[in-house]
Amino acid sequence: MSAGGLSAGVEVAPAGAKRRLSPMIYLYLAVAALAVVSLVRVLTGANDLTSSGTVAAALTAAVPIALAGLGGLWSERAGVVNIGLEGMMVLGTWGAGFAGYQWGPWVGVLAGVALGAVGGLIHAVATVTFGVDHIISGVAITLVAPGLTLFLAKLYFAKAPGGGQKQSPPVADVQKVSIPGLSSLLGDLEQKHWFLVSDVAGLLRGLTTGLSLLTLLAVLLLVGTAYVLWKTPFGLRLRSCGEAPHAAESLGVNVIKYKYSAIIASGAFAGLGGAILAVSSGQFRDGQTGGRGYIGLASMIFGNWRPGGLAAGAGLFGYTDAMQLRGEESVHALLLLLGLALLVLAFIQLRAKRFAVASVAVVLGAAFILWFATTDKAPPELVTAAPYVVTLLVLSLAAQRLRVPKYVGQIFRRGEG
Amino acid sequence: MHALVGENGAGKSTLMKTLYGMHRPDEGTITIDGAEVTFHNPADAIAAGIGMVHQHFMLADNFTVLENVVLGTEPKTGMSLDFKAARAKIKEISARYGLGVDPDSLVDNLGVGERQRVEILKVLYRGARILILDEPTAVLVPQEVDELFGNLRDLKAEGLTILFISHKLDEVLSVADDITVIRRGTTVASVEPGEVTARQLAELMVGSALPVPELRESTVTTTPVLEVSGLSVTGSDGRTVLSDMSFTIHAGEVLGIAGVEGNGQAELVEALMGIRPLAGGRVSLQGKDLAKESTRDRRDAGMAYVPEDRHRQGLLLEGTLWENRILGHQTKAPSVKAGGLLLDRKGAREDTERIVKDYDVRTPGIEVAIASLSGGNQQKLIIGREMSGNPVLLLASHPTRGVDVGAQAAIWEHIRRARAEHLAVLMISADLDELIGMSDRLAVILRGKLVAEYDPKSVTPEELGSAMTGAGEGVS
Amino acid sequence: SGSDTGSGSTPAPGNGSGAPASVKVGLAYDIGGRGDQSFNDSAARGLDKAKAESGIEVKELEAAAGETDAQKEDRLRTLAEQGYNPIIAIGFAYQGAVGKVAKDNPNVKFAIVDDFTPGTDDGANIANLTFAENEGSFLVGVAAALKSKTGNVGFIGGVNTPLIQKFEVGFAAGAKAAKPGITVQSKYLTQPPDFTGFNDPAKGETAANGQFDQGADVVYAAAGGSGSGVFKAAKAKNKLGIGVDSDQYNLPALADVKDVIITSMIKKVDLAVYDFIKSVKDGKFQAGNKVYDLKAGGVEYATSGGKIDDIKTQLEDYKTKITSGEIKVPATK
Amino acid sequence: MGRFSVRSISLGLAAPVAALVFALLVCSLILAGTGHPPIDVLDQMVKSVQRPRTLVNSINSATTYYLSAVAVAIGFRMRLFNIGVDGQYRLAAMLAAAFAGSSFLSGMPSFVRILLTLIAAMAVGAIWAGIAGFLKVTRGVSEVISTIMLNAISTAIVAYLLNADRLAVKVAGSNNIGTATITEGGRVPGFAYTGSSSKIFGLIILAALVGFLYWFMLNRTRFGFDLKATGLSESAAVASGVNVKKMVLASMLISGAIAGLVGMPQLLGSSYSYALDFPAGLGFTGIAIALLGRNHPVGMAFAAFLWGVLDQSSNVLDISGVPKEIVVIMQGIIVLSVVIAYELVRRYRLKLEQRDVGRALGTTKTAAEVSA
Ligand SMILES: Nc1ncnc2c1ncn2[C@@H]1O[C@H](COP(=O)(O)OP(=O)(O)OP(=O)(O)O)[C@@H](O)[C@H]1O
Ligand SMILES: Nc1ncnc2c1ncn2[C@@H]1O[C@H](COP(=O)(O)OP(=O)(O)OP(=O)(O)O)[C@@H](O)[C@H]1O
Ligand SMILES: [Mg+2]
Ligand SMILES: [Mg+2]
Repeated sequence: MSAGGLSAGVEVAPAGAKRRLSPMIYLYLAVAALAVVSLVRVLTGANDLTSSGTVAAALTAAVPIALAGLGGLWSERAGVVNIGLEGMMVLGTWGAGFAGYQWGPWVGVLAGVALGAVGGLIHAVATVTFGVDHIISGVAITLVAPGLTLFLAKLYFAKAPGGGQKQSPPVADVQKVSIPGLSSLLGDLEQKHWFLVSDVAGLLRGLTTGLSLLTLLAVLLLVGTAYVLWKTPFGLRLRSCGEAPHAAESLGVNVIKYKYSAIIASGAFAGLGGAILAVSSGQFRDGQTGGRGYIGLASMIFGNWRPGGLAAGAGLFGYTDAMQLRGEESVHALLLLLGLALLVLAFIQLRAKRFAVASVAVVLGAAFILWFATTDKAPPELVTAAPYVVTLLVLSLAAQRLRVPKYVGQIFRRGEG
Repeated sequence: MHALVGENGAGKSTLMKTLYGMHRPDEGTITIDGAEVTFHNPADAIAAGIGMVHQHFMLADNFTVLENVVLGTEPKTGMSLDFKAARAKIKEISARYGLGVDPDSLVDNLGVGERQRVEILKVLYRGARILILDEPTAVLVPQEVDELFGNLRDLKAEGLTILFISHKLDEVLSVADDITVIRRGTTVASVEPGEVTARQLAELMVGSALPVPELRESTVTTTPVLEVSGLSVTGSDGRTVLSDMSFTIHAGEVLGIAGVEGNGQAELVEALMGIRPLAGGRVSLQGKDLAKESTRDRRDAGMAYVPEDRHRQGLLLEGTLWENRILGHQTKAPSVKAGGLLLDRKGAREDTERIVKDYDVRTPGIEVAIASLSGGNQQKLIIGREMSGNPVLLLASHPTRGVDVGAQAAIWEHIRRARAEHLAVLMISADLDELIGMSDRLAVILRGKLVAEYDPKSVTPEELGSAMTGAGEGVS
Repeated sequence: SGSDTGSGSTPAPGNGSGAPASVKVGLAYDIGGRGDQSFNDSAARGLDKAKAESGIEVKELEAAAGETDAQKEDRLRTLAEQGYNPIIAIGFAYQGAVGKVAKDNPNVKFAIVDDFTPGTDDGANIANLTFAENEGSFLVGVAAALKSKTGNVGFIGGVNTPLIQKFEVGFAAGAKAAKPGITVQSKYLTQPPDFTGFNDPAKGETAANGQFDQGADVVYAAAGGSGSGVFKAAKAKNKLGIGVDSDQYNLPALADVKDVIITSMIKKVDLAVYDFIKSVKDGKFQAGNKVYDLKAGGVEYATSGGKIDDIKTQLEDYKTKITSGEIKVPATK
Repeated sequence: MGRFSVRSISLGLAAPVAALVFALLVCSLILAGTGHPPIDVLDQMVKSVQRPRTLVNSINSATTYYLSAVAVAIGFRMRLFNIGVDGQYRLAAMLAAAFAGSSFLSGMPSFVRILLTLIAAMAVGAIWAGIAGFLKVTRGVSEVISTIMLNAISTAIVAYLLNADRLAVKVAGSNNIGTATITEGGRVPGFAYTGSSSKIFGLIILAALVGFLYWFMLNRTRFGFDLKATGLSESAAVASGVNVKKMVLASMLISGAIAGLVGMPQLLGSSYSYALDFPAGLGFTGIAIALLGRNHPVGMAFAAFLWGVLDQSSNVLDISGVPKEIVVIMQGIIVLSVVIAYELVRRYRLKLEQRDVGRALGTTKTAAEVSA
């Protein structure tokens, strides 16, 4: 079994039929989406839907997920499935805790990256050198990492001041930056609760106020990944290992080396995600990753193995998660939003003559709107599920044209081409 | 221009891979321009000016031509890949040798001929002085072959050394300056084209006479088996790949379909097998409409299928021989019992032994993984499997591709025998001699349409070739 | 530590008298164990105190995540077999295990913290040490309401379990008692069996920020390790927080944010554990439910940092009303 | 080469033996490095298994692990990655517990009650897994994502239902909350084992039956052949007439139905209600065990037992002062080393096989070889 998985006869994107949307179209789409959200906000009075606080929290929540997703991207683009991201993230949290309390947050981040990279190295040795099934190696790493970090925590943190057997001593946070003046200006606008204008203000304010340098770093890495993988010789070679390693080998590319670099980088990214989580929470805690590695992997698949897509996936997840954590009121409004979005989707699908999807969307959409109309709040237990439900709905109803790297999950052996 | 010939598994590819640094020789030396060299990997060979076009395409389908070509020797500006420079250089080489390759098209969209040219471009891009071409013509039609050899002659004139492998002995005799014949890993002869005939060359290769594909007497009946009318198929991207196809195959008849690869023959076979949905038209087998039936129902109705890519569609490589015997026959005795719900392992094993014997599959036993058999022996097992259970229609895509001469003769003989027993056959092949020799009727497919029909008794490969490329359109 | 760890050293039951001469205390933690800076640590403090005072021998074992009842049972039985008596089980998850093992070891004294389920974990040799978390939470709810300028306070629970709901209910009751019109927001970070809500400061911070943005200015964090995120948010936004379980103002791990912790709802598991060990040692073991409520000093509000000195009289007032029974604090929604 | 030649048997044994030796070696190094004499620790663990109670507990854990592993393995066999066994079994156990605990069943004969409970659990598991299967075949949603999401969603649903206003009952004084306790007639009696206070789960028979059916289905039925064929090569399976979409849906449903059973031995043999302390995370253990047992019905049984023993020995290690995390580390190392050993042996076996084929190729075939 390999995680390339079955295509199950589902249409994959036809090669070459790249209907590249122009940036302007994306902008229009974004504005239209924001308008719908804004409408729902005005209708429901759930101002938290687009408040700067929600946006900032969404960004914070999305960063570790996106970094784990980037880790998955690097690895899978080089043809290796990395289900061990969660484990590598755990290593990152420990590294950040260990170095962070002694030598400051930045050293902590570096240590997290390094430990994550070690996790990646182990995965590389197992999958590339020993040809172990990628899933097995990943599961083993995810299994060992929490045990190992706990073992090490008992060894190193139990006696440290402010530490414990399951947590590191406190780690200072890194600097946060804001654009002076802008914040208060946007804040005033946001407080007006005008249609669209306040939403844009909230969005911008959330993105520009109290921004952690680590968040900036994550954004840079996202852009940097896109550049390195698609615009440099190194990236081309790395991606060739995920598409046609034997062809690459026949052109003198050292496939093993690139696979190693990619998987180690993958671990480093996941480790960084963990480290950022630890540093921004002020300490390492056992179990603190809480499955974010898996969500990162999911966001990468969601994003169709592309940095922009995975950022969107992580952002969507972060947004809904932040919203549900911040209060139940906006989740109730989310019901209406989902209902409306589904109806819009039904309309689009109807025009494309996909009646089955359209009718499912109508029924679901009506159900959500009915649910919204007949209740005052969503049951708090179910609210926790909001990010997962939304992700699943978006995935199921949006056209899925996955373009998996062709050789992903397969075991490459030298000279077998 | 040096040619290397030998039967399947003689070691030709292995030797070339060794020259290209993909395998290490156990002993012996490689000398270039009088200097002894040692290659640890292809990069060393490339540095020494060797370029290789492999027997199977070595291309990343999801990359553009440009990305495929520059991979490994990318021009840079600063840190970035210099797409502009690369594009210019590719266009320049492409123009110089008349390769007609667009650097920005996606390889997935290219036909085999174009892919072959991309492979050559890759080699030229690296400035190779020694070109190794492993069976470059296997998938090309005569016109494309001529074009290719024209290109190679130009290169030769520029002082390049070319080493090529081919099973098509006429071709070898017409273009090579020297010929080396190898058998079971050693050189058995070094000859010049002037000294030998194709027949002699074949005898040197295998130690026996070259078999001729021919059907002998006609067994065609008037009973229609497969009737196809107005068949059309749309690709996943919405393009029409087959349009308005109509033909009938009778019991005891072989209909050969000639065409340049990528003109819809793969889609035709898959549509007939029910693997691809039809956009329109009727398909009926012995009068029964199949258009809505599943692949399994079609197989149950008596269709047999030799796929063009045995590794992808014909075999479970990790499965044993007898498990592969069951594949495609999951509903029929002797593979299953109890109304088709349970496997009949004993029956399947016994029948596999029969196929191994009847079809001369060279294997130490039926419990080994089929992956460890050579391609030719794998193909023999597939033919034997598909011929069992008395099918009424055989869809055979390249039934002898990559198979050595002995096995080829055996496969032809089996098809002939089944045809005498009223099997209807749809045969697709890139080997025009095989098509002409083995068909009762020949049709040419071009851009998803049947454009011409020929009598194999009178047609020449050149005529066929021009019809296949569209040059002979209108001929009937 | 343990010198006789070999198997087969089971003392024959019945050869000990009511109060064994040298007390060997076995303690089984809930998930998290010693070092969780919270509930289990509090139990550990009680154990340490008893040990320091009288040099008893102790053995501590810890639960694993996702384990079954059988494993808990095995843990208690192993302790019993090795001659540990009394045996203390920390957490309601031990309810079934304690009942069974106690029945089979009538001469061993057991205690279970946080649970009293008649028919399951009651018996002649079981002491049930339970707490009135709602009463303590009531008092910090009063403190929150009195300290709030916006008339809006928040509750953040780690995981949505009945135990944590007790904190929520008490807190809301206290806040409303002190300021009838007050808004009480409430949020649980995760749902069981996802217990990461006790260990995810990032989630705590997000939830707290949400409540602050909705107008709250005092937030009560009954969320274990996630509480540090809550205090971090409070500090960044100049708001106030309330701690839980121990006096969190004095925890070294929270030194950076301690100035926003106005008080903590202290749940004295240490006291209960210490009392229990002492009672066994002194031969004064008492079976049955011992409720550590406000009156018994089992729950308390912290005053470290002096942030609530100004409202102390009011708090003491409420305390008296509760202990006297004048105010009955609800325990369930 | 015969099916049961000396060579194939010794090659088959080489891998697990080499792996175990390697794993022991690495763990010994870790133990020695942290100041715990490896021999003593091993001795502790071996002694603990010899204790009847630990043995029984290990067997009981293995029973649930095994069911979980089979559920995962069915997906693996056709390259479907059902990460969702966890959510499937929790939802199934909770609803089945509520169902089995409801009073209207009390009049029925015991075996009918048990059977209905099992069917209910299988149905819930199948439906929950079926959602992922359905989304995959109709909308192309990767089952990896959908099952991760469905796990979290099932957590929320269980939390919602596990409320005194809905399916749970609240017992005064208890801080736990669970479904109504299943009465005597709805329980599955266990097998007593001398010297152990706990009994072996009666539903171990169910696990054995599931294992047997899994084996039978894979190796003896056409469905199983289609399933394996799809896993080995989707394109070849399609060409052979397999309807992959149907297979995906069918195998997700079966996988989910078996996942639904994962909680049953514990529920009907020990807990008798689904409460907050019902074991969680068994789905992930199942993945590890399926991998360790290489999806083989017997291999997974051994793997499950080994896992159970390691889990149960953690109390013993804890009491002798060895950090119990060592158990988890050991489990991970065992998984990796077993897999590496298998891969090395596989490569060696392939080499031997190719040599055989090469020989057959070179020689003309004799009658003896044909029937070899
Ligand atoms: N290292 C090796 N030592 C011995 N035999 C080997 C080795 N590697 C491969 N083989 C043999 O090579 C054969 C498969 O090779 P391959 O498929 O390249 O054959 P081939 O020459 O292409 O055959 P065909 O012409 O039938 O396609 C098998 O017979 C296998 O046993
Ligand atoms: N390392 C090796 N040692 C021994 N024999 C080998 C080795 N590698 C390959 N072979 C054998 O050499 C044979 C030569 O295979 P090769 O692919 O070179 O054949 P070929 O002449 O190119 O045939 P084809 O015409 O089918 O391409 C294989 O059948 C295999 O049995
Ligand atoms: Mg070859
Ligand atoms: Mg070959």
